[in-house]
Amino acid sequence: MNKQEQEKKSFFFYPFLATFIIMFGVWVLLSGKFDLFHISLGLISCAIVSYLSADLLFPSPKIGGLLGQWARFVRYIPWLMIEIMKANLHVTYLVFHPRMMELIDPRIVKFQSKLTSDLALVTFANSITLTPGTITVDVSLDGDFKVHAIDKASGDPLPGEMEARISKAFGED
Amino acid sequence: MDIIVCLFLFAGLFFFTGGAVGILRFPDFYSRLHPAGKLDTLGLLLSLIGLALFNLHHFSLGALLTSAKIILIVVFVFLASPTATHAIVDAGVRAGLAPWTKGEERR
Amino acid sequence: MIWPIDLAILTLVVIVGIGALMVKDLLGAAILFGAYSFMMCLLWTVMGAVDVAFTEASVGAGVSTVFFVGAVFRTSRRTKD
Amino acid sequence: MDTIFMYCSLYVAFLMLLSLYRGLVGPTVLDRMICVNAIGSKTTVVLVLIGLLYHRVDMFVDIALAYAMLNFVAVLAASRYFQKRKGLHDEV
Amino acid sequence: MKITGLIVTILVGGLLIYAAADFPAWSDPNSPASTYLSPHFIEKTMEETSVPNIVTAVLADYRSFDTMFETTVIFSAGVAVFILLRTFRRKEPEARHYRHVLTGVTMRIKEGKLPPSDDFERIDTLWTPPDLIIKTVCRLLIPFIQIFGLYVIAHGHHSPGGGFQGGVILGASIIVLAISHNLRTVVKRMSEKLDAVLCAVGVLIYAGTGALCLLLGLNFMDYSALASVLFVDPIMARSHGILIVEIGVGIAVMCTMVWIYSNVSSRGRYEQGL
Amino acid sequence: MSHNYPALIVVVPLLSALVISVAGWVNKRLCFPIAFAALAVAAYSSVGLLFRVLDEGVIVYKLGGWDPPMGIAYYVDHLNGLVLTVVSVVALLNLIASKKSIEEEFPEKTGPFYTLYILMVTGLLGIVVTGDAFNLYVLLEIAALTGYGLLAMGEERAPLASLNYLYMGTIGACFYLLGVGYLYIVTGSLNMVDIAGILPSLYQSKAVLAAFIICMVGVWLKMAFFPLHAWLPNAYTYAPSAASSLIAPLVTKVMIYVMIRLILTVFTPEFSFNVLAVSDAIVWLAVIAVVMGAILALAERNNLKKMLTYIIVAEVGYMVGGAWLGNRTGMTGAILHIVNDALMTLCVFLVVGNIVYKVKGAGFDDLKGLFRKMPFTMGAFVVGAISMIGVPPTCGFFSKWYLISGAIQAGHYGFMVALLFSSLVNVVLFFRVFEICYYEPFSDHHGHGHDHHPEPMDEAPLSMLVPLYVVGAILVLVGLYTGDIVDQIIQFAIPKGLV
Amino acid sequence: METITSIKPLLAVLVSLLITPLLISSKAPNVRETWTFVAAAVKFLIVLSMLPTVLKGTEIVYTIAEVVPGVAIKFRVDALGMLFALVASSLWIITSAYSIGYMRGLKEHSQTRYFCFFALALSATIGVAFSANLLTLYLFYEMLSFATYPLVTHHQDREARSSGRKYLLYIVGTSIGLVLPAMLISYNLTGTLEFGKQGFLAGAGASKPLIGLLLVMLVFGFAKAAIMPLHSWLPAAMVAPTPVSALLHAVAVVKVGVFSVVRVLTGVFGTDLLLSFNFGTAIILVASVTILVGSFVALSQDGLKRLLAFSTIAQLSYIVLGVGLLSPKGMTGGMVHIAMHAFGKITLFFCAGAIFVATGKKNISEMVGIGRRMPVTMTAFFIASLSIIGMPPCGGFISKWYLVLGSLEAHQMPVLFVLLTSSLLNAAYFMPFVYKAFFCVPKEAMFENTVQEAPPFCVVPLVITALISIVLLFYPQPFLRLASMMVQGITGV
Amino acid sequence: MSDLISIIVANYNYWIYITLMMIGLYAMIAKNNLVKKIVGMNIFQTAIILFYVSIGVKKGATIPILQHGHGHGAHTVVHAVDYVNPLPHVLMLTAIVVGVATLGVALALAIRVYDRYNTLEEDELLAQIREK
Repeated sequence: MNKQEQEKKSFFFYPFLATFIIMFGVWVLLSGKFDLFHISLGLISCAIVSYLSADLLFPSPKIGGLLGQWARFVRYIPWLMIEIMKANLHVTYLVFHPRMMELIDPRIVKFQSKLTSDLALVTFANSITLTPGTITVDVSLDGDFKVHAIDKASGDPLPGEMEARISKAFGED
Repeated sequence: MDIIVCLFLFAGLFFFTGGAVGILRFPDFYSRLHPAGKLDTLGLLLSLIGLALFNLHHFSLGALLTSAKIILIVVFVFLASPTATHAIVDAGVRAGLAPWTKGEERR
Repeated sequence: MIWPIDLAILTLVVIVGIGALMVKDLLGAAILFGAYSFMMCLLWTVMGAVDVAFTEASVGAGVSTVFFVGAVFRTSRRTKD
Repeated sequence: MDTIFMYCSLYVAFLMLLSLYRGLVGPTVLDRMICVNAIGSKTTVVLVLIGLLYHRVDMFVDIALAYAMLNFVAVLAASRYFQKRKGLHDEV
Repeated sequence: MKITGLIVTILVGGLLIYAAADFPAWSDPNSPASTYLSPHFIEKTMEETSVPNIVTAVLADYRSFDTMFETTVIFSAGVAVFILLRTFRRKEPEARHYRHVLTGVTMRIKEGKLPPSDDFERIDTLWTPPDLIIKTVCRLLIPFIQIFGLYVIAHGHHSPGGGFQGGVILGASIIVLAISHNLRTVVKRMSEKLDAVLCAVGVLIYAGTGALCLLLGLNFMDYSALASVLFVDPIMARSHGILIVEIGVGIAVMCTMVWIYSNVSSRGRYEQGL
Repeated sequence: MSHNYPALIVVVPLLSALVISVAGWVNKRLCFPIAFAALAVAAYSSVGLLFRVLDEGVIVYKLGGWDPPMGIAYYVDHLNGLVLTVVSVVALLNLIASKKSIEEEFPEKTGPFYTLYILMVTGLLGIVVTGDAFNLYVLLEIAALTGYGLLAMGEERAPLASLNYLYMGTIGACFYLLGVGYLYIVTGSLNMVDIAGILPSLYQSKAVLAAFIICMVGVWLKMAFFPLHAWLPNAYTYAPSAASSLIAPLVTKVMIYVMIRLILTVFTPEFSFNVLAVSDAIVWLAVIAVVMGAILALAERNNLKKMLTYIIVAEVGYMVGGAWLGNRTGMTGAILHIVNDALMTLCVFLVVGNIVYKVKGAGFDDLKGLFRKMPFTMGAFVVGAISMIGVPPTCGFFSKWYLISGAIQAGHYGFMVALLFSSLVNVVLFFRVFEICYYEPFSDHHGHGHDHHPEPMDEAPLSMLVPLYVVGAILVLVGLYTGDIVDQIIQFAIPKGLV
Repeated sequence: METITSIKPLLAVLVSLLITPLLISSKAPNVRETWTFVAAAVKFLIVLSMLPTVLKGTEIVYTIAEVVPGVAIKFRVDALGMLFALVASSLWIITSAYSIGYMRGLKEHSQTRYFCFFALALSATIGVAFSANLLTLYLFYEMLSFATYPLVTHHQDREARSSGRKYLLYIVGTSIGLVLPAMLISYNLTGTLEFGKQGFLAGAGASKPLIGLLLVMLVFGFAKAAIMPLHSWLPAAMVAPTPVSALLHAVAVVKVGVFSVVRVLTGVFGTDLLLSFNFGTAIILVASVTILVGSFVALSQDGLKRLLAFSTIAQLSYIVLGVGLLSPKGMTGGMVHIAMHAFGKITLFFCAGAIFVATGKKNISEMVGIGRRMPVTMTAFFIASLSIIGMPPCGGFISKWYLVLGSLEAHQMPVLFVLLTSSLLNAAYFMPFVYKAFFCVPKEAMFENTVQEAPPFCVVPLVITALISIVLLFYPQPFLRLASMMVQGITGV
Repeated sequence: MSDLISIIVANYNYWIYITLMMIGLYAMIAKNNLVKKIVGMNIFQTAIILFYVSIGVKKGATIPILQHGHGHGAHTVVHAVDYVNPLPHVLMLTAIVVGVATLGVALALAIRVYDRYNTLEEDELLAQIREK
């Protein structure tokens, strides 16, 4: 307990600042009013949120390298989008196929991912869920994945290219 | 411009339709989650993009921000929807619901 | 006020409402009650009552349902009607 | 354009009705959760559509955003139930 | 009971249908409701309070007294739920469960003994490991939900929303934390005492603003009295007064929602939360 | 400051409730003094207000400085001045009396309990003072919600009873809200006085009729008028004594006030009595209520508190009937009975509180030998009981006097008979209790009982007895000053149009 | 007629009310009883001090509060009230003394309570005597009912409990069920409840059936008067200790009932109204039936106190009968009978009590030969029974005489017959007992040898009252004068 | 007849509100399960909210937030017909809040009842009470 309390007491300046900046960006986006009054309200609000929740957004005080990570992550998104489109078309095909029941063949696929950080694992899991015919059922902290696949074609390629791209995005090669 | 908007919108609605029909047709809870979780998300994405574009018709800073907010919704849903899907499927697993396999009755 | 949408949603509201009361499982009732709140929220928007809709959205989805689930969690899901 | 939006909304409402079938019929609670989740995402779109119909979309996006956020909360809470209480059917 | 219910329902329904035949047509712009009071609100709000969102203006100024009690209703519900459910467990259970934070090892410890090191956290009997995906995503989303809630409170003048909605969203953000992690986490961040005190403080801000107006020599809730304190003209003072009370509402509602949730979901035993 | 009395009456308790809530987390001993001070201020300002009303006539207080139809306004006239005084005084006395029992029953939750208590009083005072139909609804809900909380803190059946109360109370409040909606849809206004000004042209409207019926049914539900009374007995019986002795005297009475306010101010007597022409039927309903209340009380042979709750049901019938007789005397009787019944009920419930505090139960079995054990408490009980029976010079007689007079003037002999019947039943009821308290330990000794060993006296603490005796004295004083109360206050509370 | 305002009537009422806290708080029995005596004496003196004023024809008025428009809680001391108050307050002193003897003699429990409620009952009695209107009368009437309840049920056993119930049922039931509505109806007719010279209902112009209804309600409503169908509470109430029975029958309760009936007949309806509707006959009829039936029933009683109870029922109706004659002489007789009967009957009860204290016997059949053991007591008994029968040398003769005169005056010959029959019956149930007590030899072992006179506190009072009964024949002036003043006020004769 | 039909068609909002209210009321009275009753109670309350909001609706009007009202004391003329009636909205905000507060308390009470009797079914509760 002592240790945790100590941690809590020491003020993490960088996470606070980073949160503050992000929040302020969001505030400007939401607010759309740029007079002094609203901006100052925004500053106060952002300070409050940063104070309350900086440790949620950045659980560890070290935030160096995050910027680069995010930049790479943005590059990952278009690829994901395309994948999602393909996936959805596939599912739509299944849905509207008159003999759908014969096409689908649900199964649980298990595999071990080599990703380590929480964020990467979660991104991977969510990407899996968004992409064709697969839904993440369970992820353990060690990277054990359980995936529900709608048919054989969807389940087979895992972990595949996606994992590679994500590990690249999060710098975990 | 309107045509592009309509295109996006109709595409979105198409996926929505897929989602709805999928929920009805698929045999079990796990497979129903596929259309529900994915098609709806994409449908939302497409249609909201279309609407955001439409909103930019009369261009102004306000309109831009509004469109940005619409996109923000999309971003949010993209984070939240798979999580929700996962939460539901997780609940199913914990509840002890066995997945449907080929050849069984519809449930 | 756009009356066709209004009418459509009103119909949905009634259906969901009856559904929430008919379901023989309290958790299901709680969830459907959430859906009922969504519909209501839409209805207020259609009628131009944005503030009411906002409140209904935040309360109905964010709070009421959670309270219900919490209460069901602490009691029982069983119901005879 | 308004007409198109209106018919779109009506169509989405119809889709909601379709999804609602699962909500009403079941068979399990989880199916109802799926239904609510699906209805939630459709509702978000309808909200924005209505905003466009009123020509005041800047006022409606806030609702839609709040909606998207909180729909998520409801589903999470419901699924949380099963993390703690094992068993699809209640202890009778 | 069913028959009684049916009869009562049909009677009430019949009465209402009978009366509804006399209503002015639906959505008629010339109905009494639309022509008697509301035009004044619609046309004069901007002049008198400088708030474009008429609902906010009417809510927090013209009928601010209602709203004060509305907040009080929420507050009293919070207190009522607390007093009904909260059980202060004076006697510790015989065995407690602890979990090592880093490795996830759980252990059972007899009463009176302490866990071997500080890295252990207390868990309850129904504990399940939190789901990684949900936990992480919620962790990331909560700050955004919170900023949105604050935005809703701050922009109640210009767009839909206001103290109540913002407060609920803020409350929901904390409830999400409780759902995705556990109740203990929430209590650690926001102790019960703080929560309860803030509930009262929120309402106190509202009622205190009104009372301040009274002390400044005008009627209760007449925000124009605040002009001398805020150094603005009376109309702007009304606008700011509305903001102040909205903040009060926000705080009160947020805390009460959390309070009610934590009591309802844990049956008043915070160490055993949902 | 006297200008602000109307606001202070409500705001001071509200603020202090919040402060108590905070103080409860800091130091529990602070709660009682704050609560006491708040209620004392409220009582002081309500008395001050009553005297101002007597001097100046109706006082209008604009909240937020907005003119009435736009903003919310308080209208304080003789009627609410009187009821305000009663409510605040009753609350204050009960607070003092129940301090001990609260601290004993809820050692850990005294702070929240006082908070709810004061909030409840706030709600009730607000209901009485407000002049806005919708504002009334909100305050109604405050009073109701806090009431559910307070009532459910009692014995093990209390939560269920309270939950039933919640269902019924919510239906009642919603009906009231709906009625206000109907009025709003046809008039466009929410201010009571304003509505009354617009209504005459709409007397024939079905919507107004429906509004009236719905409002009345809603209010009746809340006040437990006979066929709708089912929630009341259990809810009050199993409640903690501090809560029941606050709620039992006040809630039903305040709801009667609301009903009278609706009849007199909102719908105007002209509409209520002449246009509608249903008063006869309602008086017959009241007759049934009185008779059934009496019979149910007779049938209750286990629990003193429950018996008293059935008496409340009958008393509600008195007041509804009196108000609906449609003449000045009956209305006077109803208003007077609000005052008297609040005090009488307070008296007997405080007694029950003392008994529960000492004997840990209010079943008939627990009462044995109480005249010996707690002579002072039982002395006050006798005063309360004869007031409930309606024996002069206690106040209960005089309101009954006016009610019966009104019944005779209206030619409604059924109501008269019902009132007399209920008085007789009250005699039976209370003397049955007295018998138990008086005889039971001696019932085995035939003859003179020379050598029994009486139980030692074990009286409730002084802080519980003093308020009780104050109430007892007030019962007699109000009785003796009935003439003044009627001449100076109630007479002006009833509009001239009603004869 | 002159009126003066004075607080004396209120004081007279309050004296015994205010004494109760002192009684409760006093630790030693002697202190307590001293207070009782002080209060009784003060009360008597206050009442006595008003006597000259009243005898001068002046009324004393005091208003406490106007509770209902036109009706106040108000005292007015007129001749009739004075008469009654005089009787009650003087007898309280004697009864107190007797109570001490009786209660201590039997070592009764809860004596403090007993004395308290006794004091309260006396307050109420004086209040009834002095009340100026029907409401005040009703107030004190009810107060009396509730104050005597604990006295009646003093023994707290099952029998006391059931007779207590009966007592309450009759007394309170009738007062709430009949008097209250009648009062309200007449208030609504006239707007006042003030007792008038010729009754306030006279000018209301009400129809005959309505007046008849009110008459029935008011006469039977005061059930303490024990008029026939509503009499059975009285014998039942005999379970009380004897001083209480004495109080019930002689001083307070039943007299209050009769007094109220007299008040109602004269002050509410007025003789003219009753005459004009010819209701007098009806009252006479009811009273006569009560007299005869009561006397007959008394014949068959074995319990001494029950016998006295039925005798009381009969005797009380004399008073009603007298007033019902509606002739000046008859009314005078009736009113004087209040006093005469009081002194006689209280003596009888005292004697019964004394016998019980001394021997523990309650039934006549067990008392054969008791006159030899307790000569003083039985002599007093004999004198008092003469008074009740209406024979000289006792006060009862005067009232009977006036009644006879009244019946002649009113040309009601059957009443004469009733009076004579009843006197015979009275003699028939008293004299055998007296005879047996003095002249028969008791069977063996009927009494223990130690039986003596009762303690002096018991004996002295009954001697005093017996003596007063005799004195009243020769010096009936104050009572007679008060009664005739009252009648004069009413009829103008 | 055509009048009647036009009334029925034109006021459909009111009919639906009555329907919903009847559903809610019936559920509150007739349902056996305490939580179901609470659901019914909420439906009942929302029905009334629907009624109020329906009062506020105006044909051809927009939401009650002024369109050009930035900066205070703006002198643009505002026409009442352009905006829907805001007053019912204000009232209903309050009503929703009251509704959620009532819901909280009701659920807390239901939990207490369940704690004691281990059931939420009314008939079983009554049976248990009667047994004692």
